[in-house]
Amino acid sequence: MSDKVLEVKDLEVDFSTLNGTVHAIRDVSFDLNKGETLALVGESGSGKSVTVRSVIQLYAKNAKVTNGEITFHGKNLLELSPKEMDKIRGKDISMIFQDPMTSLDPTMTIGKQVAEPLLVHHDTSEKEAMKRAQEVLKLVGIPNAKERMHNYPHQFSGGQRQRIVIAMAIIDNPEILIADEPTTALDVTVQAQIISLLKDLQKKIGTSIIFITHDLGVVAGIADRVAVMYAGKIIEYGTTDEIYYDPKHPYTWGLLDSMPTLGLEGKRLKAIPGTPANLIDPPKGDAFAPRSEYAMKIDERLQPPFFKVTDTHYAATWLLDPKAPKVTPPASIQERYNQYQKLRGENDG
Amino acid sequence: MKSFHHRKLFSLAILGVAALSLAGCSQKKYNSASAKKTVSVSSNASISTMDSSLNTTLVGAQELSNTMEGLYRYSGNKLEPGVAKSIAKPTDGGKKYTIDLKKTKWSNGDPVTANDFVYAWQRMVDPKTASQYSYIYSGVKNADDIVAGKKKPDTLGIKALNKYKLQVTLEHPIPYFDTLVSGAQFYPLNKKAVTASGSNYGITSKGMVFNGPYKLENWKAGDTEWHDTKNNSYWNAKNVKTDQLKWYVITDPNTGLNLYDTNMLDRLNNLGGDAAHQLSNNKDFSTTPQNSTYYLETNEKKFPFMKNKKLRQAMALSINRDELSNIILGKTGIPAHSVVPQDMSKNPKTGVDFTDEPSAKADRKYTNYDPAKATKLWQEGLKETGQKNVDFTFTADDTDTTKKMSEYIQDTMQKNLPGLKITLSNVPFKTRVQRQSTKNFDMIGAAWIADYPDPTNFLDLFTKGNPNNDGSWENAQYDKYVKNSETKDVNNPEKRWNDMLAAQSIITKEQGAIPVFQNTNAALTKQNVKGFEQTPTGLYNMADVYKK
Amino acid sequence: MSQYLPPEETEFQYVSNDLSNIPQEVSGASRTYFQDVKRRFVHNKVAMVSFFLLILIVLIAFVGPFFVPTDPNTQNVLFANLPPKLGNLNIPGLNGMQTVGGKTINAYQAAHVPHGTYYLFGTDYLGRDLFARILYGTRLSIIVAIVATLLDLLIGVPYGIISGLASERVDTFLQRVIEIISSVPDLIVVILLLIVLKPGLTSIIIAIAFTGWITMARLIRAQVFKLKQNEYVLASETLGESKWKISIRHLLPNLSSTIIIQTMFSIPTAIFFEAFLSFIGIGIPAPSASLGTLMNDGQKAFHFLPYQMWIPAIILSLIMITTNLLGDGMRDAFDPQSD
Amino acid sequence: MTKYILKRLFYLVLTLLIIASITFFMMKGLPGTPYTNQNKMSPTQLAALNQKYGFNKPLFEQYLMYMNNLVHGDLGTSFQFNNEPVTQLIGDHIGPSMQLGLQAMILGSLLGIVFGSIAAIKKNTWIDSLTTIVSILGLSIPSFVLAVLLQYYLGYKLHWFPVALWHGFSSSILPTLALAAFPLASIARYMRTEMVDVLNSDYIELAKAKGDASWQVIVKHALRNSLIPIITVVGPMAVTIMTGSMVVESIFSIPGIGDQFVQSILTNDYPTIMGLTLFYSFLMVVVILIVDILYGIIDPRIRLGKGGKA
Repeated sequence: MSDKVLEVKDLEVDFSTLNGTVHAIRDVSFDLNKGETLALVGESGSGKSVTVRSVIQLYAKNAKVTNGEITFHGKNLLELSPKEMDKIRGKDISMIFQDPMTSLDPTMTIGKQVAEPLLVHHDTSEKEAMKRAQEVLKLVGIPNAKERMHNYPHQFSGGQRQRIVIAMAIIDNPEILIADEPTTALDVTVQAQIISLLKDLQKKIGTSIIFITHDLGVVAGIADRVAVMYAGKIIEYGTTDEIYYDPKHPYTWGLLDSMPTLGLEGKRLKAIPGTPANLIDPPKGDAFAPRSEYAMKIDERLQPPFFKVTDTHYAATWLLDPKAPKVTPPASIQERYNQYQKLRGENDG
Repeated sequence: MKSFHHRKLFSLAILGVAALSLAGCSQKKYNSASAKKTVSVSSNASISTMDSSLNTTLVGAQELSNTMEGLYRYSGNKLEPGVAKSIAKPTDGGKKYTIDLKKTKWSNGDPVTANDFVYAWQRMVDPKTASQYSYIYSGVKNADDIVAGKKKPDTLGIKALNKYKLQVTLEHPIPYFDTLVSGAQFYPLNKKAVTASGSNYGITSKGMVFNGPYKLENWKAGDTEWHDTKNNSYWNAKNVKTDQLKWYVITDPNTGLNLYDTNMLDRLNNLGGDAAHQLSNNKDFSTTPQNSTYYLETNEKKFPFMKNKKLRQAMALSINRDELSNIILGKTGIPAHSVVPQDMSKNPKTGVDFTDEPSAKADRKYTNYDPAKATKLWQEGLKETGQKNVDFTFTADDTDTTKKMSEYIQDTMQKNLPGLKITLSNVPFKTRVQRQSTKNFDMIGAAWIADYPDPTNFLDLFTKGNPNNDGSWENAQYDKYVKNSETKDVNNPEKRWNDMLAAQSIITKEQGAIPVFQNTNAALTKQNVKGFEQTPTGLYNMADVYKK
Repeated sequence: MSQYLPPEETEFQYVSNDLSNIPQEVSGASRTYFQDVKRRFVHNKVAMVSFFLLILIVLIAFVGPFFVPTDPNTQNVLFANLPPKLGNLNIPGLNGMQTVGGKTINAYQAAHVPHGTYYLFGTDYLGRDLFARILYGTRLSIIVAIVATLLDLLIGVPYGIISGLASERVDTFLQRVIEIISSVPDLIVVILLLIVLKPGLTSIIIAIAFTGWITMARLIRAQVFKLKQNEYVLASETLGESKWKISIRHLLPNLSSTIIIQTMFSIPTAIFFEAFLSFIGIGIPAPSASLGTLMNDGQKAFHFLPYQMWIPAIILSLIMITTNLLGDGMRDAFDPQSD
Repeated sequence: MTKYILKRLFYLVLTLLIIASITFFMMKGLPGTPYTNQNKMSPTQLAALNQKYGFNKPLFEQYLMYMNNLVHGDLGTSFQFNNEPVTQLIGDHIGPSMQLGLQAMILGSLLGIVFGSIAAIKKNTWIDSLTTIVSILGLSIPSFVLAVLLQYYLGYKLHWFPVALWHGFSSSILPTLALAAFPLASIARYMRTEMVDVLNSDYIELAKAKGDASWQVIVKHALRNSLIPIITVVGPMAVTIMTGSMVVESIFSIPGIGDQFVQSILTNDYPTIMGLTLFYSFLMVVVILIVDILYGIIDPRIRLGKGGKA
């Protein structure tokens, strides 16, 4: 675990809006290892997008990083000049957006768009860049890449467009690929194709991926580790299995309960009651407490620290405090755990 | 390729800026007025046609006078022989003129012959030509009948006795015949040129030939700039000291002043009241009275109660002509107390001006501002006619000066004549004239510019049945005097004078038409430019204009 | 943070939240759409300044005449073309001095204006008080603009709704009509109408409205098309409500932002048109004044009496600027994405 | 494509015929004839004139005649200028108006695009506010006022440019500036809105994520995408500018078609009024058609129409 490509420490980001300052990211820290896929999971508005956009410093003009460090290759990205940052974007760290329908320039052929990072970052000739673009397009599974390079985005389907965006993101073999809900806008079947494409590519080029989603179901297929965010904070992180089968935070429980899971069909899906916390005036204590049936008095006054579950699994909830009463997770979560144990047993055996 | 797009944009922008700055440097060469022997003059309209038979505008008449020549030509107030050898005296009791012509040439080298006059005159009265000015030939033998289609054009009272001798026969003596034939409608025409151009004659200078002091070149109808070049085949070319006249149509008064001040113009005509007022102390400033009268008429056909003379008198008394002329018109107008303008005709014996004769002076009490009397007469008139409230639409031209004047009249009449409400309708000249001639108006502001400098030219307008008697005012006595002056007493200057004075007195007392002001041309002329003298018909003899 | 107290044992007990009843909305977001619009608008400094400036202009133009005793049409020819003067204060440009024929004179003395008579904006060629005329002129211009804009609404909104809701054939026909009218440049249409109609205030308003409603109709139609896809309209339709009921109950409220914004932009256009027409001499008939006629009069004397054009031009520009900025502000308030 | 253009051409002709018919009957409903001295002319003369202008025929026949001539490109003869065909009148005067219109449009568009782009890029800064104020000023000061001011201050006072008249390119500068204010202002505003939209779009963000420097993002992606919708505005605006030039032409004594239009109104020259109305409409519909076709060529989404799923 020494191969850290990216380290985010104590990140805090504010947005100034008409209604006041929104504390969108409150003290977020995580790291990303070489070749691994880290999933950031949470409801919309939980701060996952802002977090990764802070990494490549592409956020709205009213956003401001008030604290923290983002270390990439020993450099704090937050201290780089815009020019230095331009050199990293698209080359070392690249990004895939949520909606492939809108993330391609409608007036430029896709070949040119895919080749652009090469032209921007290297002295590659246009011809060479186009050749490479063609290869990458083939790699991401665009049929007839040679001809279709000269087509415009609107001539492709949504799934194909996302492949093109991915081609663009990987053409310069980035160390980190940030995928911001890359499958949300796609059909379920296409989703699976894109996920497996990403996995394939990761194997081929060894890039690390930060994968953002609100859909824990997608995570299972791709992520090595998962960080769950709520109200601008990471509230639980661990390996995918740990989060899936032995979650500790009531919010994670809620998330898991609100998602259809294979093997657990027939259970009623439960929505998490209430709405996300108001981040203009964030609660003093545990932001999730007002929506939690496990809320305790302490939650109103103090933010919970991370409690260690295993070496890789931490959760920020007072429920893990030794002083807390013994908690019984909801039956569905219990069942997950049991299922997991069973699976593990089978695997061991 | 990828950056081509923006590079092109930027270079275009740079080009644009460069062009702008370049142009800024090169503007000095357009100071045309500074060129020697070139005189630049403003015009308030473009020329509609150069066909002397069809022209109806003053601008057209001016340009025709610049480029053509009739039997005689006015130089200032003096009538001088043009194509004619001398000013011919009539015979046969004033009904026959035999005129000898100089041997002059058209600009294409053709001689100007008596036949060119015969052709032009016959063409003018030929109904097929449909000249709107053919009525001016009335009095020339058979003219009226030819115009009406009852006789053939070749029966007109004009004959070429030989190549250079012309004979004109009239139906009755015309005392102002000499002035009349100096006008554009009586200019000769080169038949060859006219027929060659067909219906295009007069709408472009191409194909036209000229016998006047200047030639018009490269002109098309509607042009807002035209140049007159000295015509070297003009018989009197040696006395034309200007090589080129440049005419510019300037409709915006400010632009005119700016151009004059930046020496683009040597002469700026038709200054408005405001400008004239401000410039009255300027050494370049001059005003020239025009033989014209601006007067008001009320439609007695539509409103029979306006036959009541008290009402008309009240209207006349409600206008402060001095205030109007001096301030609003900025002295571009002179107060008019009679329909006949001042400084136009002199008593044949004493030389006293027509408007300064004792009777005329005495009659000024009918036009001197007297609000109290106006109110009184108005109320009496209303009572007599049983009217209470009178609503009039006042139709007048939409030029700046007339607009201002009509606003003033509206205000002063409404103020002084209780019960009168005036709505303004300022319309284009053509519309005004049409409303006037179709008698489609309540109250109208009309102007008459002399065709020839004779009181009858004005007095005639208000006789019964005259097509120009827009208000339909009538007075048998008046008609009699006017008629006498034109028939019985036509050859007796003194009697004729008295007839006209008597008529004038009647219409003034009755205010059959309410005179308001006499127009003057307020102009700026550069100190080194000389010779701008107005002729009795409101034109300038540009052959006299030169630059020192 | 300084008062950090470690958690105590007693704090570790459940508070038993009643989760069945917690609101599904964040407290901050519970404002209505229009309250939000208002909030955004009030926060827009430029728009607010414009708003108050415009209110001020309108107030002065409409209430001012009650306090200014001078009649705008009273002529005092002897006092014609006096320059602006404010009391006996010797403020350059407001001291009644004037340069005539190269000499600077006290125009008020020269015209024998009695002491105590001042014309803040000077007088015109008929000695009319320009301040009064500009007051009345501004009022007239605003009235023309507002009435013309109301006509725009009256024609444009129903036209747009009908076109949007009616069958494709009707829509095509209505669109062809619009296409034909908009094939003739606006200015030409207005001028043609003014040639045909009897000149006067009504004609001007009609002429201006004649081209103005088209933009409104187009926008409304486009908006209706968008709204038609919305579920609540579809739902009402399946419930068998008539198209008219639908349009009144559902569409109009949703069209209000489009209507308000477009209205804000129609007013300056109308003011501008009136000024243009009056400037070329086919506008408001004399002696009534509008900003256009005042500028036209002033322009002719600009060489000597520049204030006669400057003042109405500045006022016109002020109205134009404030209405435009206000329109911008409203659009931003209604449609926050564009900001 | 050909089918589309043919269909559009058909509607274009139809539109013009309808406009021609409407203006014909409108003008015929007006009082007034080409003759000023009607009451002084003999019936024979009037008959001759009526025959020349075709007034002796029944209205409907006159209408058919007018339409027939129209189809053959004949707009009749002017009342104001005897015998002058209206087409020739337009031909003689179109030059200066076209030149002014184009120059004003080019200058206005270029500056408008630059201003609008800068405003969008520097959104919510003082530069944005400044360009907003400048563009609203451009929309707020009528061209005729601007013309008077430019002429007086830059021409008369400073002698930088000719005061008026039509003597070569330098004469066109002041009127061009006066006319350019409006397109500059409105294009700047359109451009700002478009550019703000485009800059907020995902593909711009993606371009940034690719490492494009901000100027590259603007030049390569934002400018082109914002310019495409502007094209639809520019065409009709050019025609509007030409019609708006009528007062500017009078002020600068320019022998253009706008000045001619004002003159024909002032002289009740109905054939010229009708002719010019048709001419302006013709320009308008043709420009709109060209813009639509151009739009289809420039915007790949429309050009390749069928393949698109968007």
